[in-house]
Amino acid sequence: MTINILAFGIAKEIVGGASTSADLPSHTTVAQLRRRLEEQYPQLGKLASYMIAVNNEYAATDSLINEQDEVAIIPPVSGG
Amino acid sequence: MTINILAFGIAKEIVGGASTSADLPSHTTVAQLRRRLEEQYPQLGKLASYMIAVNNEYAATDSLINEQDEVAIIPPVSGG
Amino acid sequence: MVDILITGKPIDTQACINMASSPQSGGIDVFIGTVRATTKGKEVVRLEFEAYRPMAVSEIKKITVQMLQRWPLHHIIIHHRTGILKVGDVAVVIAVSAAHRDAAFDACRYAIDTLKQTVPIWKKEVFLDGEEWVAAHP
Amino acid sequence: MVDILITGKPIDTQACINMASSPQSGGIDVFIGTVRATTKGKEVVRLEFEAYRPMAVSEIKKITVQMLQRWPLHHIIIHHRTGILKVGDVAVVIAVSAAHRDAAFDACRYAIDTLKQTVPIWKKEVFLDGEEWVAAHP
Repeated sequence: MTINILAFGIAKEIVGGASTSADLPSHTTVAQLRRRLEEQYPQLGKLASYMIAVNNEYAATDSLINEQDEVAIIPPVSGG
Repeated sequence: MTINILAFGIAKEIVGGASTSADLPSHTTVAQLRRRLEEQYPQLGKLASYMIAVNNEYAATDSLINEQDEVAIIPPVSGG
Repeated sequence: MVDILITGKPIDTQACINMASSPQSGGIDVFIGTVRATTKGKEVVRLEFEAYRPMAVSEIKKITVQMLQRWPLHHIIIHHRTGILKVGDVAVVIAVSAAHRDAAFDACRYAIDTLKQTVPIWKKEVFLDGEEWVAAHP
Repeated sequence: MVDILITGKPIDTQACINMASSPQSGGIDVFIGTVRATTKGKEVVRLEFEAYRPMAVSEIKKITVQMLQRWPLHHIIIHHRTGILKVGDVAVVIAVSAAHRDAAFDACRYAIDTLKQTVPIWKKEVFLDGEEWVAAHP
């Protein structure tokens, strides 16, 4: 399946745009997605931390990602 | 000496006006003034508490009162 | 800047906030005390605030001196209303700015807590069936 | 009432306060986060705020639900600005009203502390000689 992944803040600069995409086997976990992203974008691994959001919720590393999910890279937040 | 004493809040109602006066011997302390006021206005003694201010400062009970001092009865404050 | 005002006119909250703002400040905490419609289950018709004005200003000034000693603050604005207030009217505004928000929050809270304990201002609650000077009796 | 807004336009602080006011409220605590002129000794030219808007609204809503569970509050207003801000501009306003001030103070502080930890909004500081996404790197 092909997953579209939104990127914000510094992640937008790292992936070179407001979104990127990844071809993933079905039943991919968040942990697997993170590994894939860090292979493709080594700078992601150098952030203080980052989270993956699935459908507007912070996702646990063992969550499964489905093809229709809205997936986003959430670098360290700094609002307020 | 005759001392003019300002009254505020409920003290104004107790003394029947914005000020009252007391004839006191010189070298009167705040404690002596309080006793004199409570004799004259027994309702003062029934307040939750009250303070005497001398020249815009809360006065200790052993402070001396002088003829030119600005003296005031300060019932429990409730601003804010 | 420290700005203290005891006034018979309505308090301009936005003006207090503007006075507290500065390019060095990252956070402003503002406390706004308003007249509640009910107190101890009784409906409030109006409040009457009375101040011993020179001493009230002097006591508020003492609070601001303590605040500046205790926290790294930029500006402190304390405006208190006197006279007859209706439900919803603003009785007091305290605006405190600092580079970081913790100092602003702590100092603002200290200001209102201390003001209520030490500043010679009195509040009479007027109900439909009577009136009462707040805190006067045990 | 709970009112949450993420907006590219200037925040109207007084409107937030008015929304937080109610006849039942005795205290409103307002936190105003503004853009500081310097950070870590460097002069700030401007800030750029970016939000993942639907998730940011959803995370702020969670904060307000927690606040209402934890404190007896009347109204919670949280407005956050996005886009390019200059020094002194208002980035966030949080206004919380309650019958008594302790709840308003505690809840307002909880709101800004939690917002800074969980809400997907990002701030880029632009200096004379470079720029930096805040908190991005260790």
